[in-house]
Amino acid sequence: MEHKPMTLKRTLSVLALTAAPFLVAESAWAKDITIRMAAPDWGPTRFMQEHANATYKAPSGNNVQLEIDFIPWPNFFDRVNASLNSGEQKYQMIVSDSQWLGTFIESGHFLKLNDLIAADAELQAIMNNLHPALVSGYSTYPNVSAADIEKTGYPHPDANYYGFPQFPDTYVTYYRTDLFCDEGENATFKAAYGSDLPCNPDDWESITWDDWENFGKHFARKSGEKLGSGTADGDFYGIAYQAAKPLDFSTMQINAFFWQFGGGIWDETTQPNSPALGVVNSAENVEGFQRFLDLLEYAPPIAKTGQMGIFEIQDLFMQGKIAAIVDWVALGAPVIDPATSKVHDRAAFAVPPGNMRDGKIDRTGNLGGQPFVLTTWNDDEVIKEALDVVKWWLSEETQIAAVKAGGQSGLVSVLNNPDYESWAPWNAQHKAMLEWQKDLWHVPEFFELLTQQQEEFDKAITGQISAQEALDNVAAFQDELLRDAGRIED
Amino acid sequence: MAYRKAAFRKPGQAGWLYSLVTGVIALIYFFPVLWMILTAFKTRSDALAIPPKLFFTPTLDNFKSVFFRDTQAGDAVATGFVQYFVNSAFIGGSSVILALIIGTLAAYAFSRYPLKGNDTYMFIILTTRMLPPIVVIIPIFLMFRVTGLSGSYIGIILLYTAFNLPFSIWMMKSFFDDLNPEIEDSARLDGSNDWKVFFRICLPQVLAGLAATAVFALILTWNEFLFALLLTGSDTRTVPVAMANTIGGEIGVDWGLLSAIVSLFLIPVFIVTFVLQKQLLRGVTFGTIRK
Amino acid sequence: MADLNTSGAGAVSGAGSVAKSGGLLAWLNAPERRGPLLVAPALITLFVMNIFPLLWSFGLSFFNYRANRLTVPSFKGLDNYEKVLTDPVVWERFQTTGIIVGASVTLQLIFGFLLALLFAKTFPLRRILLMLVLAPMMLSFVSVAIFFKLFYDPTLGLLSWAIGLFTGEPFILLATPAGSIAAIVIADAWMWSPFVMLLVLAGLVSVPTYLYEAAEIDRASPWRRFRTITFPYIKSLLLLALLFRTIETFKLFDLSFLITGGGPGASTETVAIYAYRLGFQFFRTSQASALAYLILFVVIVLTSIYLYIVNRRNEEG
Amino acid sequence: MSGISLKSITKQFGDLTAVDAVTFDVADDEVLCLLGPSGCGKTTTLRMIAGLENATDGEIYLSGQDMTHLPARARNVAMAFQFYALYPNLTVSDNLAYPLHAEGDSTADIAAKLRDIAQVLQMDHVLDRFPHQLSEGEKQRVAVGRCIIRRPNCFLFDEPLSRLDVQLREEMRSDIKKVLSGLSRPTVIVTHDQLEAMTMGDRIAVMRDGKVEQIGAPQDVFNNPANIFVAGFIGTPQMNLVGGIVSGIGGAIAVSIGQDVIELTGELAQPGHGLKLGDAVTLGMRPRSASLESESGQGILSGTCELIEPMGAETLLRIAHPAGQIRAIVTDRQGLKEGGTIHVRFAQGSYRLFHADGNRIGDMV
Repeated sequence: MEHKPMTLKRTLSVLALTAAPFLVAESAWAKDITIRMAAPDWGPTRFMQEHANATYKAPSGNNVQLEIDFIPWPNFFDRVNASLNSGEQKYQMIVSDSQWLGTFIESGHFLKLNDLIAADAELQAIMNNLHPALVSGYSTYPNVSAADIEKTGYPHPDANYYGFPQFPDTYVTYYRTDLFCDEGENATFKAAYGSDLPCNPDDWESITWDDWENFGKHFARKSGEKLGSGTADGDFYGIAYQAAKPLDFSTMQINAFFWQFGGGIWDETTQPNSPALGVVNSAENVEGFQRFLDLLEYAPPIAKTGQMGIFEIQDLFMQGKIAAIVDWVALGAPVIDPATSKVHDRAAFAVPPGNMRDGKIDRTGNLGGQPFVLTTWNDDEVIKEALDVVKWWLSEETQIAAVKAGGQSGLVSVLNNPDYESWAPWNAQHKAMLEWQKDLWHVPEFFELLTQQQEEFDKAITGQISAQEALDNVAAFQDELLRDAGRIED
Repeated sequence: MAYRKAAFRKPGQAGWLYSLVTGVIALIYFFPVLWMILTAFKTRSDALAIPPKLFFTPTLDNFKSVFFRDTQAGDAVATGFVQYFVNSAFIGGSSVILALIIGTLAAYAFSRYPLKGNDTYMFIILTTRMLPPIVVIIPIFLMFRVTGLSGSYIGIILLYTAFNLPFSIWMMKSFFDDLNPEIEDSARLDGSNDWKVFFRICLPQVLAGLAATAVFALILTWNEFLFALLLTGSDTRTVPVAMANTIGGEIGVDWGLLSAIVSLFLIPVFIVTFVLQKQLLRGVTFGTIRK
Repeated sequence: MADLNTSGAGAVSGAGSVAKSGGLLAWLNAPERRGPLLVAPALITLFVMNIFPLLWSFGLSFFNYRANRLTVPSFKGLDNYEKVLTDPVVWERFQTTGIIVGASVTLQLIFGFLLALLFAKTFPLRRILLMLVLAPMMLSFVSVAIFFKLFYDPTLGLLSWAIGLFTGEPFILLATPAGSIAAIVIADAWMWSPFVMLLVLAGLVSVPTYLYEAAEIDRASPWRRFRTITFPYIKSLLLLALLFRTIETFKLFDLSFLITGGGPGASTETVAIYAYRLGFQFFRTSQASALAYLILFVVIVLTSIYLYIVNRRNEEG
Repeated sequence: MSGISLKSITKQFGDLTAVDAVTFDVADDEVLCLLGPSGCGKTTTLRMIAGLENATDGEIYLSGQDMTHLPARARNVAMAFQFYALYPNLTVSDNLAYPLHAEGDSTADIAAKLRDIAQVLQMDHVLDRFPHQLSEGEKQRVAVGRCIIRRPNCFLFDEPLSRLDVQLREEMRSDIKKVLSGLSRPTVIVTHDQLEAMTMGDRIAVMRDGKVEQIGAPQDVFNNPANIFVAGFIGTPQMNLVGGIVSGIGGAIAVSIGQDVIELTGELAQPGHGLKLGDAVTLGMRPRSASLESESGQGILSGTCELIEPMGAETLLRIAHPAGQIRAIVTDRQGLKEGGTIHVRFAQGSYRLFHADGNRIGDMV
């Protein structure tokens, strides 16, 4: 709190504090400490603030306030970036997208927690309780793979630990029960494609992209045509997933296709010995990317504009224009809310489709959600209080409350709670999908890598270049950039 | 011979038929704004409905949710919009007043006591305002980093003062240039010193201009987003930043909420464009063009 | 009349005492320091908040500073300028910006002019209708961008719906680079045509009525009347509108960023967006500064042309 | 003690000399009119007296005190401006009272003076109005009123009547004159209208290019213009100024104008002007001193009648003479027709003779 800028509110509170001794007899040892955290302004973080206000009592006896600075999500990176690089040292904790870790760790803003965890049994217990995919994606830099984390448990000998899950997110399928469970629809579908429409969430466990394509073909309707038990009041579409230019709104889904088809992205865990050329534009990646592009044909026409992002498909689904979409768990709540969704009573959730490879369905997805981290400029007492907040947040009690309020938890013990799946309609799927998560790069160059490939992907999505051309361009760019940065050496 | 009479209307004047035609064209032009206003009274389903709904059951929920939102526990709590609004008003108001004071004095000097290289100063001043904000944001950012002004009221007020200064100087100079200097001469002969001439004689004559400048500066400041986003803290955040929140959270764009905020903003804008129509040209050209 | 013979001396001695009182205040109050004294606060504020940061970034542009690295920046001379000037991406962005500016400003001039013709007369409800037409340019870019993006949506948008009434097909404007540029240009031109209208309107109402009366008597055709009477009065204003809007549109950021995200590919990415990416996403802080100076240069050139015309117009009276 | 005294004052704007060593005095009860074409420096001179411009050189005395370096507000002068310069945000009474506050008058005094002025200028009914609610004539009255309500060292008027229409102008002219005559303060009026100058001024100073060309009583300046410029500037229609050659200096001076010869009698005929045979001179004649003759002869100018302009009681003739156009005013126009030959004689004693350098030769007759 040392460099807190003098704001109006602060000025007032200083005045109030000056007057305080005359009004109340404060305990001599209790100190006022504010833990300020930068966070996107949405449900999971609002819950954290509200729940902290209601329940958090610092075990130290100090008067600790968790004060979340809510920032609009579309500009969250700009704001955090500005704050960190301007050196205002305003935040004690920050919610960070996992890709940003490298950037802000290498510029010295995020605090390495190895020693602190090593000295705290409670934190060690939490680390062991966290899902390995989340420890890998949210906490380690340089990245240690989920498989390695799972193998060794805590502590991994080479891992540097930084963050904890604030809101772990995965893809799920949102689908319309009134269509997928309609007998008439099922009959025509079966006649055409030889299989049943998946009606229950469990039925989706065998669904591949081939089935997904069939859904797309089957549910494409023109305005006025029969749809389910009624008629389509406008053009209707079968399937959609994100394929948009802004931020990472196509990369996230395309990465899933790469992995599922046996390809991958440039591997930062083995730098500088892992190449980009030949990996990023491998035959498997091209095949996967081509599949991704082919399936867009059955998506609503906005797919052709390169603007079909996670919010656009969510809105189209809620307006009753699509039969099934793949989207984040985090965006599920409005879909079942009558105030925002026309299909709130007809929406169900399932695991996303996967690719059948070597007789097994591969559903590997790109990890979403955000960790939160500690910053480097706090004194020991503040760090201790911040870690107490972390322990409070990652306590089973708080996490269960968070999940019940529409959030998600990274604690294995919470996921294994016998009642867990009943707390939200997508919980079973979320838990299943956690087993499939990988993450994209965390290196400081991530934004340049991301922007360039989003641009190339967008050209392919809008039909200007082929999948092969796009991936060749991406590979060449990554090779040059990462060589310049010393992350690829021969 | 009634039609003859109409044909002999003075040039430049037209009647109700003309109003009707112009009204239709103006409404077509205004339609996107009208749509925003209508959206403010719609539920989300109605807002996105196709075919579009021109007639619907209006709701005030969007306006309510500008100020209140429901917590996970189901309680209605303030959204902080009032705080944002107060911040916008305080930061915008203080910076506009500061810029007006400093700018009016400077404008008076540029108009009445030209310095050597007067035009060059005026040029540089205008250029600083014409810059794409992106050009200055990086250095300002670095400067705030060194001075520790980031996130404080003083920092953002100073920044907006500088942001409004070129506008205020150019506007007020244009108003001072328009004054008849004989009146000031006369006041001097009548025994007024320079300060009295300025405060008693000049300033009262440009009060309307001062008001117009203040209003335009306020609108510009009110809409400013980039600096507000990057250089304010949670205590000092302003309305545009709150608005950005409506374009992507867990539900993409909150059409109703965004429209409600825009509609609320339009109320003063309409009043201003109605009342200050004569000063608009000056206002939008930074006072470089008067008539 | 009262006796007028007595007061001259009193006034003079009063003035003498003013001249006698010394000190800093009197020094500052001297007539020859009046101008500098009044201008000083403004210039100091502008220097601290605008000029100084600009100089700072000018300095930065000669180093290889990156805001997200701890390494000490080293002097690189003109390397960043060379990089920016030889970067084909920069020129592509300038080209894109140029196309958008050209198309949008042209549309603004046309629509602004037509609107001005419409409002040049006095008629009932004129003030209210004018108020409606002026509303777009008072809105924030963000709200305009978000709503136009919705209007352009092939499934949920009004534009696609309206065109679909005739074609039966959804209309997908943003699928091609040309369509995307058109989408941004339409939104920008819609927002700013009222601005041009205001300027042209000022020119139109300044034409003395007697000129039209004379033309009426001389039986001049409407076109001839426009060319010989109206146009000379609005010529310089149109030129000013052109320049002012060019300078402003040159900064175009939000409309493109929010409607198309700069896509498809990078076909609608303006130089302002690229500068933002360089500085804020790629952390090439010094390179971004160099690009910023390139933009500054363009703005200064445009601004000086603008002021040259303003001054010439003022001299003509 | 002289009211206003200007000693060789000069004003330079950069390279331009707007006022060039102007010297004159205005007595306590005297009205001086500064007359001249636009740009001659008359307004600048007035503003230097007021203290609104700094004199580059020279000295200015008001009521005997050196005020050259005092600012306007310390000089206690009253001035009425061309555009009236009424304070737009103050009512007429506040406008009138404005200078009194600087003099520290009491409220009762101010009220009394307001009453007086309103009565003198007949504007009781407009006291509560704002300037933009007044007619041009009323504005003019307020401007004058604001001047004379004070007890200044002098009164200064800058083109006081230029914005009024003809009828109002005549009325105001006499009103102002009447008011000023009761105040007995030195007054300077700047005007470009010779009629205004002739009627209002006790003396006239004719200025050109920053210099005073002639200063004197109106009639004096009219009758005896000091040079060609003043001669041409004063009087309507303009004085005839025709070039000639001295063709005889024995006894009377004879001047050849084209084929015609004029012999000058009276004082001009006396020797001692230093004229030699063959000198180029300019002869000046007022059009009103012309009379028609039936045929050409000694002292008669002959030419073709170009234009006949009836002016009511009189008729203005424009005669094409080989030496230039000649204007003549006659009362009888019978038998005249355009294109015919005309013979005109100017009364002896009405001739003015000017050197080639422009200065007049000899005194008035």
